[in-house]
Amino acid sequence: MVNYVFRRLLFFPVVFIALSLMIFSLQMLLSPVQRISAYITSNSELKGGREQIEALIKKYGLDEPFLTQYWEWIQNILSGNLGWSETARSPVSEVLISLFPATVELVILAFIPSFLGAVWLGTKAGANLNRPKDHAIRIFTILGWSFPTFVFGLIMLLIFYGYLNWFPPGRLSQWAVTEVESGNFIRYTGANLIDSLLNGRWQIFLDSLRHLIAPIITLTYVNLANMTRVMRTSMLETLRQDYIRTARAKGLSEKIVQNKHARRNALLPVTTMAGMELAYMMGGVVITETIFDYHGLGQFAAHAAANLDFPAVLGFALYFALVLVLLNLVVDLLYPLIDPRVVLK
Amino acid sequence: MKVFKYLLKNPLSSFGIVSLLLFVMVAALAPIIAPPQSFQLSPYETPRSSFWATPQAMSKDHFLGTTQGQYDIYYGLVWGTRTAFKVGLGVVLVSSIIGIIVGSIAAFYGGIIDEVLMRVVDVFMAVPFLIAAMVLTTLLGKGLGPMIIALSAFGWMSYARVIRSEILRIKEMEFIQAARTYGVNDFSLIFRFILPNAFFPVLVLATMATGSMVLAASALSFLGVGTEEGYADWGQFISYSRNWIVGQGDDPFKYWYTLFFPGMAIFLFVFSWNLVGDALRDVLDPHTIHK
Amino acid sequence: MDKNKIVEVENLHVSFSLSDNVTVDAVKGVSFHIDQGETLALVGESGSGKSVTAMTIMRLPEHDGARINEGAIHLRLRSGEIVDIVKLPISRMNDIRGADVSIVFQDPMASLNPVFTVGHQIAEAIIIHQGKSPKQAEEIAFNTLQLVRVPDAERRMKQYPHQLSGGMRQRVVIAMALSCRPVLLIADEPSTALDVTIQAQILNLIRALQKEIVMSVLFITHDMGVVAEIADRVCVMQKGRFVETGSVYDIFENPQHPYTRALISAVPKLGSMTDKDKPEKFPILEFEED
Amino acid sequence: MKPLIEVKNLVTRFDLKAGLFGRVYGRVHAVENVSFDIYPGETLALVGESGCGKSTIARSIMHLDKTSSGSIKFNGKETLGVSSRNLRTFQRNVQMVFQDPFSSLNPRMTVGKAIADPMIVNKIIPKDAIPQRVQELLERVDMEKDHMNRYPHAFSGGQRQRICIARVLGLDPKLIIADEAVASLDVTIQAKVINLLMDLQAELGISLLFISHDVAVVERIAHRVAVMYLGEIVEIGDRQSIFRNPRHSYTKKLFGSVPVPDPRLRKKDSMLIADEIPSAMRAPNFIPIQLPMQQVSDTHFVREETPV
Amino acid sequence: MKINLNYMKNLLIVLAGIAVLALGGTAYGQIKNPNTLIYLTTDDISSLDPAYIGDTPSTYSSYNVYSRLLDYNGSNISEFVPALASQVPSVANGLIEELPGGAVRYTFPMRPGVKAHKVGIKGSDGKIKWQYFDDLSAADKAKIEPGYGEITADDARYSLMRAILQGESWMANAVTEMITAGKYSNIEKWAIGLAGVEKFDDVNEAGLIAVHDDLAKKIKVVDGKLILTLESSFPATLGIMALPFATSIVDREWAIDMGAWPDTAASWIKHHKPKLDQSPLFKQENGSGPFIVEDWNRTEKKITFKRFDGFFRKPAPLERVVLRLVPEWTNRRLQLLAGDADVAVTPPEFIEEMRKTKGITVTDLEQVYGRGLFFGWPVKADDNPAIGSGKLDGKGVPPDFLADLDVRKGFNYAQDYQVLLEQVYLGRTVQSRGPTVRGLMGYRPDSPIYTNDLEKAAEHFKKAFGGKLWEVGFEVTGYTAEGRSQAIAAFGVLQQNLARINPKFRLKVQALTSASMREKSYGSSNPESPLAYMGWGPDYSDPGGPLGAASYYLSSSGLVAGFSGDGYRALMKEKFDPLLEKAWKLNDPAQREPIYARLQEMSHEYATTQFLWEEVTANVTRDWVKGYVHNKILYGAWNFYNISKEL
Repeated sequence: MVNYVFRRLLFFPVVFIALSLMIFSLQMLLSPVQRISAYITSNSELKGGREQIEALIKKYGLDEPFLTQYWEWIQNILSGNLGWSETARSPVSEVLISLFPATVELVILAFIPSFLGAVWLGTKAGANLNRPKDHAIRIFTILGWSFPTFVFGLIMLLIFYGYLNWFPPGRLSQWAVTEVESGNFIRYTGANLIDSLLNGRWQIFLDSLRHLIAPIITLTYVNLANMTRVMRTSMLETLRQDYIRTARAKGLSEKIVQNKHARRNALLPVTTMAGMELAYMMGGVVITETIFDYHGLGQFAAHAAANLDFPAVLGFALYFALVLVLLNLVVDLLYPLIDPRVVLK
Repeated sequence: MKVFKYLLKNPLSSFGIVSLLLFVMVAALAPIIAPPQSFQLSPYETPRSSFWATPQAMSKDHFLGTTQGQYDIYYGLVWGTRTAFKVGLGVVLVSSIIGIIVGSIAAFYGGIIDEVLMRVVDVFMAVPFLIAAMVLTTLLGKGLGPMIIALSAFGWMSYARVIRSEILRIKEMEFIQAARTYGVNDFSLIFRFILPNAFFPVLVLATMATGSMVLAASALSFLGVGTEEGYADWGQFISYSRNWIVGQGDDPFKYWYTLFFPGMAIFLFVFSWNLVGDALRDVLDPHTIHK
Repeated sequence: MDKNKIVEVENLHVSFSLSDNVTVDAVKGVSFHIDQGETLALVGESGSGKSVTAMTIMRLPEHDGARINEGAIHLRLRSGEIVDIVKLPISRMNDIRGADVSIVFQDPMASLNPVFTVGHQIAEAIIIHQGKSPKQAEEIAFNTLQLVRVPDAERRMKQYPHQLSGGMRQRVVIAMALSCRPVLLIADEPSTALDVTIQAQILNLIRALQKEIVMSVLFITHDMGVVAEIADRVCVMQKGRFVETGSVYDIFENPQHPYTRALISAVPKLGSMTDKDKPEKFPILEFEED
Repeated sequence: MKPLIEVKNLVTRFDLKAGLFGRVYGRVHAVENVSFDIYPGETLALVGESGCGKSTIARSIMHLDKTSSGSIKFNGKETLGVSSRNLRTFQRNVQMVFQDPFSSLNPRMTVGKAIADPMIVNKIIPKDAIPQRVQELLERVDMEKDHMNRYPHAFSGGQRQRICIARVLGLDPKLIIADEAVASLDVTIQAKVINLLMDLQAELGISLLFISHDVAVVERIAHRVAVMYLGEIVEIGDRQSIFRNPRHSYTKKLFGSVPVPDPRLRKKDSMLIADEIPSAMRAPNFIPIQLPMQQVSDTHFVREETPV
Repeated sequence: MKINLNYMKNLLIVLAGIAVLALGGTAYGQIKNPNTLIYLTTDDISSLDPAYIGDTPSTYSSYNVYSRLLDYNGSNISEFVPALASQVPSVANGLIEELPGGAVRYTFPMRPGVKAHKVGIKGSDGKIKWQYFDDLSAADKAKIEPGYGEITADDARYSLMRAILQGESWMANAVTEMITAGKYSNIEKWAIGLAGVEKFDDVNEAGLIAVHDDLAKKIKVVDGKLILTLESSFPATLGIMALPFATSIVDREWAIDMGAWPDTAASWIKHHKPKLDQSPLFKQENGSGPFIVEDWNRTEKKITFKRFDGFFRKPAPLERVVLRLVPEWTNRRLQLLAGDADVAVTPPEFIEEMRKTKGITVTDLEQVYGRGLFFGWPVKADDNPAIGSGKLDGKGVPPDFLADLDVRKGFNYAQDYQVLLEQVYLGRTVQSRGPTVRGLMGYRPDSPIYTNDLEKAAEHFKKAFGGKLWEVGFEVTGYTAEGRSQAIAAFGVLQQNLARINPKFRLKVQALTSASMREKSYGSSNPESPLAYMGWGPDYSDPGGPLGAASYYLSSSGLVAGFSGDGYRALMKEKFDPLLEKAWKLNDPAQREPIYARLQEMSHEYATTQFLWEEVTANVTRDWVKGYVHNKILYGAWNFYNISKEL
């Protein structure tokens, strides 16, 4: 099994080279003049017009041949820290490390209810094919999937913060921020929920939770549809199997048949999918983070993308590739636990 | 045909089909029900009768109201229907063609070609979709074309995977073996025997994707890399409304029309595609859940 | 109901609705009975309704959208009580299924849940029907596995279905069915999916078990060879109806209905060609296809 | 008479691979050193239980599976290792009917197209003659000519097998391989399809390689019989001597297991042992032991057995 | 594995949890965070190094964290108050002297006893340790190493020289331009000039030392006073010295300790134009301003300032200031409404909405610059989508399209300025009359301006290109940077009016990313863009000089000329440069004013640019935010020192 894990991770360097080439090629779609923009903070720096620009292009070597530039670039990125992000004004690795806990905190907390909800709704819908319950669940989930996330998120923000003033945006209230940033609060993980518990600060824990709920609701609802759909189809498929008939013939109640015999088998495709879904969420809940002023990886990545901060985009893609590989690995390792037929080779 | 009958019989999908037909009609009749004005350079540039910053409620001239900057919502929605079809179908068409080509080659030839192509797919999958699309649209500039290119460039992978697994499944079926035994060549095997049978899973995927691509396009608009300002595009219009969701003082719903109409349009469109796709999936292929 | 009878089916009508307005009548007025300790074979070709008829005794087809339109199924439970299956609520059926009547399906590959151990799946029924603790249930399950002559039963208990061969799986399914010592075992083509050498073993096993624990068997098959091997009485079914019923000897030696005759003539008989030089075509008897 | 097809020392093995670099962790010895001939107009039946390699032989002859070694000669010409272009005539002369009538027809092709396709691909008759020929073929297999515009899902299993036979006949093959072609059919249908095959053989002088697990069916149709066990032919010979005088212990066991459709002949002895069919999967470094064949009569050979 | 979820129970727990959390919300309307100002922005601070920055957002830190010798006097853009200097130099008090030969000397006497945020204390091991002054006990304060963390004239000298030699930001280069009295616009040119070579790369070590020494001669410390000697007059000197950029004073000892330029002649080149993070002052500060940077979280785009109690004036009322970047307006708005934020940057279209909102105060802030559609000619001829066919055939325009004065005038008459002012700006600003806007020398409220007059426009268009233009029409593309709805509106009005004048006149609009925008406009001799929406503001009140409003627009070496093409530049050289040079040489404002007024008129006469409106922004704050003083030249940068929160 160690062998298996090793082989899966071996894939990573390949992805790195391919990704870096791809992103660098994208970058090269831009003319040197356009690319120089990344290095300019104020238009007034270009008072000298073309001449000044050409000097800058020379300075940053943007007129060199493709491979030379790529080599320069990749060296920069490999020389530690994954390069320098212009948008964050920090090394890319630092940004990723510092924002990672926030995103993970949000994503995990949103993933759990979406997964459990999807399994529950999917089971119910699958077991009641084409009955009102099935229709209701399908409409409910497709509804969540058919609305632009940002509209839904903004409405959540408006209701829960604007009108009710229950769940404010951001990650913490200002008083809590001051507390957290003061010397007598130890940042163990960077995830506020965990840190506040470790520090024994209930108030901060509750405050942090308060800030998380609205984005969690948004994310959960938006992510529900896909997994529910897969769970439902998977249930339908499973309920057609002979062993379900066998289970019924044994005299098991319909509840046990559905919730034990069928669901356990139906979980297989959902697990794969849930792994992907979790990975995608880790890959940036861009819009939700933007709306709820939640400084996480998604918002950062979107900002980097819009500003063509290529080292940041590459760093982010690498991070995402790693998440994908690891989560796929986790799913693969989980699979034999759910399905004894699967053996890792 | 049987499929179509099923779709019409199922209350959810028949709703979807009827509403999609309505959208098609609106798109087709756009020049009649929302005639462009003489000073417009293109019918897709939503005309503005004035330039007030604040949205204006429904009136005789603007019977769904106007957005910020006085873009006529009615006009934008009518012509935006065409844009929605262009984006949805355009992206789906381009990405499914790429996906089908890559997937077919990978599955049919297998071995090292398969391995390489699948790694390419992996690499494309390793860039989060929205971020990748953002980078590409930012690179290519605003507009419908760049958006379709960007969404397709990072949206073809699922088609490739589905096609590949379908082909691998079909390839083992006996009619393929039979065709091989009487000397059908590879090309013909793929196009005459395999792809027509792999069509339905792709169709399901494509149906679902058509809606979600319109959503993705609207997300791009939200993130500021969508179509050009004033372009008749639902995503653009709905992102105009984002700042007006909060009403004014005593009247929290003062600007409801800026969100409601574009929101309904996009929602109905996506919802209909999803309903049809969902039903299609049920009827066509219960075995393609996790491919 | 006659004291010897275990089950008596009267004028059974079962239909499936395919969509809103298309219904298919699968079973059209079937009546039969099974005596204590007797093996009744239900013979017919695919789609004749034999499986539906048998499974209706356990009310299983209803989960797949079937409806019992008419008829009665009287069953003598182990407790001696006689119930009309058709009129029971499903919750009550759960007490009967697996306890008084059990079933063995055709495909041993598919009829075991791949994610649970063999032991667990056998014990499950024992726990719910006999109120045993999981530990006791496993003990019983182990004994049952030995009863169906599974070698190395202890190890098998902890194995998953995919780790067993087809024949072994079918034995496990039989063990599962017999774990509560039912009065009636429905065997729905239990040997069809197996290789011929394994099939012989399974048939022998069922025959032997039937004697060991006194039970009746309703044997469903399309294979006349198997019928000849195992049945006491035979019902021949065609398109939802019984065309002929009789003792196994009557059916084979003196078939009355043209369909029965066609069926028997189409069955190749090993050894019938020993004296012939050249291959020979089957004698085809035409029968009415209504 | 010269044999139509000569199979010599055919070996087909499949590697089982795992991981990124395709490490071989096991090997299935599906066909081990199999030799037989088929003469024009004769039916050779391959009989054995699942996994014994009988289908792999068919697939190897059809070049659907890659053979590891051995030779398959058609009309005295080697076919293995020959480029597919040069196999054209071979492909036309040797055709196969598959086991599963539900997957052996393209669901998106009408029956007429399906039957016409081999003729179009191989350009054996002019295009405008094809519809006529398709009709003839359909009639030949007892189907109606207006069936040609329908899709396969409209037909029953038996009808589909007939369509498959018609498709094969379009190329005027010299040898038809029927791989469990009647296994999934009901007995009455099975009988009719087998009769059809025998009629065709009588009419057209076609050779048949009839692959089946059903000993009783084989007894009816075959001129010669080969019994397979774990990838090897353990006994081969003319039908009468095989059935009268089975020599190999496996053959005996196989024949003994067949239920006899006569209640008076019901077997009394109960074999309450639990047997399993061994698997043909081996470690990558496994070297098979070949025991020689013994001649029983002119036409009957049996493989030696290791004493147990 | 058992998957039996107890749904009802879970649901109840969730609901109960939500209820508990919901109660945590505080009441509406009270001052939240009473001593902390929370400011939600959309802009990002790029560096804490005052010598590195050149953009307004970054001044939020340098302005409040560092001090300068002088400050602007309240909202006045040409009057000053002493800060680190103890007096404002003037001719009257003798601190500005004209030397023989036209040179000018500025003397800055220093305020004594000013402490920086961090001071150096010598430990027992003889090493200097930098500690926050506020945290020190009286005993510790006695141990402060002299000069370490005390702001002296030498620190001022070092700071100015470091900024000039670092030469990274254009604001630092403005200091160079000041100190050389406009002779050199940056240190590189200075070095080239002294060494007499072609390229900066060719300047040898001796040359580098020479330029340092030349600079050191101009910035000197004598008797604890800073003395600047300029070769000739540079009227904007005091204005530049008060700007919160490169003239901010850092503590020399601390900076050197942190690895900044060690104040030696030969070493400066190593510290010349560093990459952003290579400046040691990039993410740490030691200023003497009223606030200390407590935390700068660059990934979360948040900076927290803490009050500096040892400030040389009395400490600021606010204890903390938090600047957070919140890109989504609805979010900023809701936080402001809930009182979780005190100030929120507001898009122009919401200013009026917010003005109507209870509890919110909106203050309009006039800006010292205008917006306009910039004409460029000749533009790039080949492969330029902006000019279509590149010919006068109705499907494009020739590359020198806008060289025709009638075309320019036609465009200017076609624009409807009133519509823009009324509808887009809701009457909050006025039409821009030219490069010189209200408050600058040379602005006259009665100078000629263009009005919407389609007939006159038609007249001019008919004259253009010998009437051919009117016959065949044109198609041309105008550019703007993305996200400028006002620009789209301005183009929109123009587009509609042009089509009304003649349906064959087709103006297309394209919004570009800032990178593409740059590519379109920066080609000094032939840019790609014939028509672009932009705006520039001067950096001191004087309209002349390198960074003045008039030279920005109207000098052949000005910013605008830098991207408007050779034709534009030639026009400037011929007509405008002489007047500009003449005015700059004069010291008497009474003589200069009419010249700038004339230049303003000429910009109308030659229709150099389509001047649209004077920029106006607004502060949108809670009512309880008090004390903001607007100084136009600072472009709305907040001096948090004056701010307090009270109802």
